[in-house]
Amino acid sequence: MQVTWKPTIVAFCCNWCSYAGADLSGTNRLQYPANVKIIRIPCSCRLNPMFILRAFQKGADGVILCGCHPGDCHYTTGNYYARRRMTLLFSMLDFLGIEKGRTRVEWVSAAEGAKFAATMNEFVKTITELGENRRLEDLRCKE
Amino acid sequence: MQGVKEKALELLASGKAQRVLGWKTGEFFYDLTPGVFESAEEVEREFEYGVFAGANLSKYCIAESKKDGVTAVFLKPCDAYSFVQLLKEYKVKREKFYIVGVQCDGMCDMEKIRAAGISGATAVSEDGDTLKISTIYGEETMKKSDALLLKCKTCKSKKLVIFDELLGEQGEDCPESHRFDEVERLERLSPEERFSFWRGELSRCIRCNACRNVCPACTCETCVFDNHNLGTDNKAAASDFEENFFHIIRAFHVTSRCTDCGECSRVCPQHIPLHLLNRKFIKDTNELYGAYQAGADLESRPPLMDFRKDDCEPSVVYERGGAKG
Amino acid sequence: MKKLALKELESLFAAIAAQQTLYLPQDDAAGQAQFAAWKEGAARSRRLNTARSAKDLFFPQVENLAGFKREGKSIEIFETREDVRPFTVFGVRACDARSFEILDKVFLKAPVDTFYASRREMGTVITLACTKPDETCFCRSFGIDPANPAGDVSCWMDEETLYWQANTAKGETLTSELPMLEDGGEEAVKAQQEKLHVILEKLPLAQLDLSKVGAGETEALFNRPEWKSLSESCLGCGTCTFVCPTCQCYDVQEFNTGKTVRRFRCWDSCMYSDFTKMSAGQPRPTQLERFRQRFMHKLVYFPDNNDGQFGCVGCGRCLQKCPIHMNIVKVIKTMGGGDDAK
Amino acid sequence: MEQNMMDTIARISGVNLRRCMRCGKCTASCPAFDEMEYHPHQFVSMVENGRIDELLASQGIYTCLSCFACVERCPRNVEPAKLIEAVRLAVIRKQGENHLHAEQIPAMLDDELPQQAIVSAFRKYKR
Amino acid sequence: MQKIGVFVCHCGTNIAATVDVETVAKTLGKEPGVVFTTDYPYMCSQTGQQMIQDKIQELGLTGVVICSCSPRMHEQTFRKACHKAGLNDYMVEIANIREQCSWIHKDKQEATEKAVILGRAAIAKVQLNAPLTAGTSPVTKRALVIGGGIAGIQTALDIAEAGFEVDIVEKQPTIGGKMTQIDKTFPTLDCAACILTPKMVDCAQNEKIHIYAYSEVEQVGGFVGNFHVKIRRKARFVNEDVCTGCGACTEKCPQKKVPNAFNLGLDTRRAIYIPFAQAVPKVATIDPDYCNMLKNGKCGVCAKVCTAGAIDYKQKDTTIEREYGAIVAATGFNPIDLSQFDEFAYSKSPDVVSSLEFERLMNAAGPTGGTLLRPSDGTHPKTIVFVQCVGSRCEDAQKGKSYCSKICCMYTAKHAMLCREKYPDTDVYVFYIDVRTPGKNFDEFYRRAVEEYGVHYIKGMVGKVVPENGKLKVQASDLLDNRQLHIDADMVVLAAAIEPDKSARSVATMLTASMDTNDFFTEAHPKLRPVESPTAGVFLSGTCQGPKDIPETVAQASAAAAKVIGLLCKDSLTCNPCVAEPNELMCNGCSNCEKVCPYGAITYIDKEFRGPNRTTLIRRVAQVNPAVCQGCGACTVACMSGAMDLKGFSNKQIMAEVDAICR
Repeated sequence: MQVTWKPTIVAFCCNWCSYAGADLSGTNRLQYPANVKIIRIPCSCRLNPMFILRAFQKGADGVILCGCHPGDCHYTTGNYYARRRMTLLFSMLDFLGIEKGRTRVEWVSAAEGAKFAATMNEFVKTITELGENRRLEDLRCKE
Repeated sequence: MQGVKEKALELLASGKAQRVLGWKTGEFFYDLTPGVFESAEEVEREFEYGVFAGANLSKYCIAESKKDGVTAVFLKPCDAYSFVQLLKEYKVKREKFYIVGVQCDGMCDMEKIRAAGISGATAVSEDGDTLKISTIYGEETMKKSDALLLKCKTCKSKKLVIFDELLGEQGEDCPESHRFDEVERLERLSPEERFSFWRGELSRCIRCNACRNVCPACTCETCVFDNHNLGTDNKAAASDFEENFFHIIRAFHVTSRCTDCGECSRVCPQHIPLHLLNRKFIKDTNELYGAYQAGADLESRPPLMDFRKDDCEPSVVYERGGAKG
Repeated sequence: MKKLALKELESLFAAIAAQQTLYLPQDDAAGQAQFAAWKEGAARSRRLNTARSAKDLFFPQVENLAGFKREGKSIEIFETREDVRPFTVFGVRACDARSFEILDKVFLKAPVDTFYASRREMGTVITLACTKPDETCFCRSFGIDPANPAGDVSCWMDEETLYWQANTAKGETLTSELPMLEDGGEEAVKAQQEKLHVILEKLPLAQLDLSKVGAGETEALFNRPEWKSLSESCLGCGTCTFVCPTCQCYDVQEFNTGKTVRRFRCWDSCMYSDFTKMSAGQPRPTQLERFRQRFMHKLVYFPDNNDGQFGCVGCGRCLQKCPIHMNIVKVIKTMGGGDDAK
Repeated sequence: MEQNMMDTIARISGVNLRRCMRCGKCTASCPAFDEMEYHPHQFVSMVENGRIDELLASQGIYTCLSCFACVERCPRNVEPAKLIEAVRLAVIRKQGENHLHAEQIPAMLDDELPQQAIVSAFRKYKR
Repeated sequence: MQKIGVFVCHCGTNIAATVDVETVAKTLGKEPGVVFTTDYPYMCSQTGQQMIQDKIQELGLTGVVICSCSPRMHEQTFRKACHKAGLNDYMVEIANIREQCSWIHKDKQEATEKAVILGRAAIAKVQLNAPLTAGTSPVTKRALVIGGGIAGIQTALDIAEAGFEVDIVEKQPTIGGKMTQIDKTFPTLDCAACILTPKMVDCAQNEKIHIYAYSEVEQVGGFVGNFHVKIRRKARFVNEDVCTGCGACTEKCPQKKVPNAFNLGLDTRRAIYIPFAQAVPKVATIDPDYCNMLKNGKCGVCAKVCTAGAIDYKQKDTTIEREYGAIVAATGFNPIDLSQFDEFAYSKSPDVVSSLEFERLMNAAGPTGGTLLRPSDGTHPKTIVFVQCVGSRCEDAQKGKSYCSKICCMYTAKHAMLCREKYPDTDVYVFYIDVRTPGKNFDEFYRRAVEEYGVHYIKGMVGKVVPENGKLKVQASDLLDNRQLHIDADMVVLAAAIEPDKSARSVATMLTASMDTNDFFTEAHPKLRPVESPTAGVFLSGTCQGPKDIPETVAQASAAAAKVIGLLCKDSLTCNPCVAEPNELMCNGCSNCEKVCPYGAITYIDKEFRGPNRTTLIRRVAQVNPAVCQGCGACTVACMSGAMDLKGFSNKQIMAEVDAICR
């Protein structure tokens, strides 16, 4: 592995809590690595497992979903569904031998700017240690 | 099983059903094809039931449900679960079917017989638990248990969950099926071992879509993998797409809807144990959200369309014991 | 004719593999035979035939055609063709050997498919005569003699010896590079052929009545009501197509890697609901039309355009692999005059 | 040691001490109140607070009739009687001898009587 | 292909200091579809907005990407600006390069690269954007209040005050609810009837309010702004419009042995009755279970004495249908059934009463005319024991409820205080687990009971109550004193837990409003939207949402009314255009989306489609009501085939963003 390699990380953030939490960490100038790119979705339950696999296929090294804390969902129940879906998906990825920790779910409220930054720092560290995503990539995208 | 053909004739004669969905005799003793019979004559000529009637007829009920009149259908226990699941998702109409439940002792797989080195088979007879197979090269024998379809070896239930009439005895769930043993064995491996196992298996995939098309839970009008407008289509068996995307999503999409009928593995021309992916989801669902059997009833909420406020967090996957690494 | 003691077979393979890639049937993890590159110590499969046909080596499931790269507002097209190096396939059965004849008629006719052509040019086919055909074999019905397979080199094998007969210049060249081959073996081969012909008599499907199908039968067959009941059980999967040694339809698709776009072709199946889908919709809207297309193509349209040659070689793969056991034999028998099946 | 004992008692009894909300209904229901130096609710809090030795030394544990009134009445399903029985068992385990002799259990067992009451009674009168 | 303009904002130096905005603009200019890029110090300024508008018109831009601060900040600003220039609001995408880029990174090169990628993702998304128009749906300017207790009454009065028509549906013959049965109210001790009955009369006299008493909601259809409701009016056998409420019939009816439900069965009434003197509507009702005329056709006394001719033995239930813009659930509560609590001898002794029964025994209009007498022998009780938390905070689901019923501490203090005040010679004991008195003047009230009135508050519980020789032997614990108490009481009063009315569940089902495990209605947000149900247009008032005392109930009732008024003030509702939309051709009718929709926005219909070969076929397909859908997207993932998609956040758009980021 090259020393200069930096992982590509996709963070899906729900519009109401986590995206606002990410904004707050910006407002507070809390640093986290630039490899994290955020995609705004209305609710964590909008995250289709296909989006995660698509990200890995196209070369992402880690995918994280952030949503409102359970019980605080703007749509009352969205994150509960997301939680089940992600649990099962992650378990399947684990079953297929994908490294533990490439995927993650974290509940971040709009007030938790610090938690957002800390989570991202930690996640980037984990993924950097895991190295490049080789098990879920599409070889065609490695040019 | 005695009486299946007679029942078909009787139902047509009595007018209880306008047609019968069953199995048609083939060129050999093992190549039964699901088929629709509209007259007694056809039944007399072509209807056949036996240990090679492994095909699950419930998916054909979707098409039959659109026809006028009543279709009589023969359902084995695992097929009946699929039927109820289809009913639950409004894919079939109950009043369109006269369901004859057929008890089943396990169905045989010609591929297993071939794998045992038996070729040129022309006839078979059952002698207790031994299969006597006549071939053009002479007589061969094989234990029936060795010739069973993969799904029948770990039969989950002999209970017919839906029927209008029963041929044979009502059966029970088989709690000792050990159907999760293989999943557990894989779970105990290291991620590297699991990865190489699945790479080995899934890389054989030729994307013929038989697993998807045979699946009674795959009832989409257009599959996401055929949907060009969505941008998720992919026809090719190319560059890890099957390993990294197709089979994961295929299994995910039937999660909490899959009745574990085992058709996916039965039809795979490359003998990939696809049912293990479905079973992994079933096992996880049972363990994390309480026991659930798709197709067991019409009322219960599928676990993926349900939640509890105190459900485990996704990180449980990484914290659970058992698996190394 | 040449021969070689079977215990020397390994050295023969090694000699071929020293110069080019050698593919031969080997058992995969599920116990099925597949063509795979030979490596030292690799065991030859004992199965009658491979699960996937030898077609795959000449017409792979996926093949890159071209690439596109966009830079600002301009687009560059670049070559993605891989170099085809000489290779040899050992253990091709008579049925698969015939399939090349059929594929050649499609791909080598002008405009020539240069991807296929280069593989045909670089590939040497070593066939192997059958000794123990399966009940699903019906190559005989198409005039194929499994005891006398075509190919650049034909081989026979008994318990102790491999017999080798070069048929083409390519085969002769290869033979000349293999000094371990000795002369002789004609009689043993003849005996084996006779033995096989006796077995062939016993095969249930060896003598299919093809009189009702073939060139010129379109009108007679196209509107037959039996298509409905035959196609009713078809799942619309592509298993038969993908294991078939003669199916040659493909789709051209593009894949956006993010940096470039790859144009590739991949096998397609006329059984699929989106086969040849056009802006106006699906020309064969139900499975009946799609099912009919596959068999009419093999049994009528192809003979129509190719001097009566059928598009089927009777390898029996579809008989073994179809999830619901619907197959070309059942179609032929149904169309060939009703109830003689049983 | 203390912690160990607490855990043992909690485990034997199967009682979740934290459920107790100190309502005292167990003690209010107790027919043996006057005979006991520690009362059911105190058992719960003493075990929880680790005052095991005092309990083990107490005669009160044998005064409990195992009538299960406290178990029946407890609104939080804490089941003090089971806890008391666990304390008794702990005493026995500590002494390293079991006062029960199987052959002494006569045939006069009554179906209505809780099993635990019989067993504890024998243990008590054997002393 | 869209014609996209990219506008990169410096935000003074907020962005420009760490992101090389010129490079970003230049690099993004190479993206497909981008026809114009620029950067500017303050995009959100008047000049900046003007520039965007000019470019839209000058170049005919079909999409705009603004690389600036968070969309939470200025998305609306830019949408409005583009709107003015004729571009659809939803053809604007924001790349957040301030909060999520320049502010969190120090390395200029890294930050610039990231800004380019974020911009690229926004461009990829806008490529697939389609103009969206917010739909509108009309609002029926009429509200329905289900339940005519103090919550329903207050809500109805407030809504009517704002000038909207309100209907109250009450299943009892009169409105008023539980509060009519209460004697005095804490902590002020004013008479419940004195403050409630004027409100009931206001309701009756308010021409905007229509009371459907003795009626039940039978069916609810429609959605926010447009509910269709069927109301069943049960037969009273008395013509409501004719009856004057004179009460002659209730005096002459020969059937005298009917348990009086209003007094909780502590006395009897006639088969034809008016629940209480101030009932609204004040009309008689015949109880068909007891009326001889209705049961066996013999009697007819009431019809004879009724000078108005209001009696109609042949009356049948009728159903009326009404349209509403909003619905308020105010279904209230009931004390739990105490028959499970044998230890307190509730079913054995008439002198063991529930607190609500005690209210009736203290009430001047009650069975004893306001003198506290023992139900068994009519003597004055000298020793009274109050037991708190009977069935509250109880883990045993068979017997009680795991929650705190909230009101018992205060009303028990009130009862104890009133006893001591009226009858200073009585001994009053209150057994408590905890005394919970949060509320204005609440703790002071409780302390007054102890300090001024000498009520004995004992920390502990009653273990058992045994009726013996006309006394009630109470055995209880005093935990602070470590004593067991044995009290010979004359009366025992049980503070029963309260539970939602049994009818609430069927109402919730009809309204597609969700409930918790205790059958209390769930609020849309536990903190921020406490009076709304997650179902749009359905509001919650009073104890149907959770245990509450009267002041809290009234406060919530007014809050619910305010929400209703806010809704009914609108002529039409603007829908969120980013809602789910099914592709009917792909929908397979499985109902999985319906199952996960928290708003009940998805329904299924059988629809005719063109099949292959000129056939038609009927397929079951999903329909989304855009007025109800809130756009969470839960359904889009439950939908296997991808037939259900979310406008503005479509599968394709999100995947395009993913692709753009990962490339």
